[in-house]
Amino acid sequence: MENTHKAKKVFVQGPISPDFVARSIASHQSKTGIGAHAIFLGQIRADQKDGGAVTGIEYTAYEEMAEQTFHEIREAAFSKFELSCMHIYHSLGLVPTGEISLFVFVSSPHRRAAFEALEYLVEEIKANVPIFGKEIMGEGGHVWKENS
Amino acid sequence: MENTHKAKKVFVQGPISPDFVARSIASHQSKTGIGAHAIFLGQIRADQKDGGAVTGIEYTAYEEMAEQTFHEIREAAFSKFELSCMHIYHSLGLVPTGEISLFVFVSSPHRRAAFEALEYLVEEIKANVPIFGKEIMGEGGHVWKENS
Amino acid sequence: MSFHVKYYGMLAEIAGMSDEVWNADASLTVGKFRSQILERYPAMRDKKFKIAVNQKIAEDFVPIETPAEIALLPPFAGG
Amino acid sequence: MSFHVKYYGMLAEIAGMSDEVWNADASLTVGKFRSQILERYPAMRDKKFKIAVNQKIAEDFVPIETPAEIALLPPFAGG
Repeated sequence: MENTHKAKKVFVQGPISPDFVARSIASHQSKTGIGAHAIFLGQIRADQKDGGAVTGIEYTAYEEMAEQTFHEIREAAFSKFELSCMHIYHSLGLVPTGEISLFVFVSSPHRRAAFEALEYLVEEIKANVPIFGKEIMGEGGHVWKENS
Repeated sequence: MENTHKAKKVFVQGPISPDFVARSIASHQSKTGIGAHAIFLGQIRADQKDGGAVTGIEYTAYEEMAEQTFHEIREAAFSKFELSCMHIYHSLGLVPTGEISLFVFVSSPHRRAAFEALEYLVEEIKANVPIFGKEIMGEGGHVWKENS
Repeated sequence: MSFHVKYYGMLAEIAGMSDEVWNADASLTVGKFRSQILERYPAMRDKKFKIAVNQKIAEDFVPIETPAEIALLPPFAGG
Repeated sequence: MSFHVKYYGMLAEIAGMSDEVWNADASLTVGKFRSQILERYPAMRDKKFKIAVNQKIAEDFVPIETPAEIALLPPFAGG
């Protein structure tokens, strides 16, 4: 378990690539106390709206408050679950349909903690981090996304 | 949602690489009904045993029965959860410490189905698929692994 | 007194700007500030939003004391 | 009658082989077969294992009818 949890940079510009996910996984292979990784990836759907199919989401955030909230969520997860590692990345700017905007990655000696932490983190992020999403339609319109 | 679920090859020789995981993710970016991917990776721990630290696990399986059991587990998951895609890969042969032996990958329009299916699949695989693991110690000894 | 107000998402669209300086009487609460906002931007009346004071979501009874950074936050959409 | 028996994991170590042909009287059940196995390989007595008949885990009352593929399965370790 990490003893100090540095405030890490969460936001990245544009989509999160599968290669970035692969490099994150590979960087944990030297941590031989880890037995289970659990990963969540949020991908942009081509939902049908009044203005046509969604072609992407433009993300903005109240960045200072969001980074602070991410930090608090991380600290809470480290205290609730037996975790070896935890990484969260979220896109800002335009993420086209089919691409990834959220990458949550937890590692633990055992699977149960990894499952529970993954769900906890995703739910907390969706409910409490001030991130805003403008769903762009092909015809030029947009609607503001709202998490349920 | 897939209508026919082909019996897919689950077993791979040796460790599952992070690049393989990345290619699997990338191949889903054209499926624009997907909103959530959930991934589980089992990684080999360097547990301390009487004979020293584990340096790897040698996997064998009753392959015909295992493939059939994987197929039944997949079908059950497709009927229980609203899934767009599901992939399971498991290693045979030697997987060194720090490397990945199990890769479970589910995709859904919405996160809840992805979380639930991921846990379901991992628990079913660990409990019901006839796979055997010989934990190899540095000094040359071994112990047989048993899932809890 | 005066303080800084930030608008996000659809609220920035309605305000037509992403931030401005707000001038008000002393002894303002979050609730009173909300009323002033809705008066200046009537189109915000049918929008859900939370108000953060110095990066913390604040209930209506919370007093606003300068210096303060106030943010109007529409529904969250992370993920 | 005779049928094929497969050993896996630690049971293959104890048997010293991964499979063999088993000769038995007719009207054998899984439970009777288990007794025969433990008689031939006493070191298996303190091992947990399940018996699969034609790739299905079978309870002791299940009859074995040829042709049959019998497998001795030690605790599972996938993952």
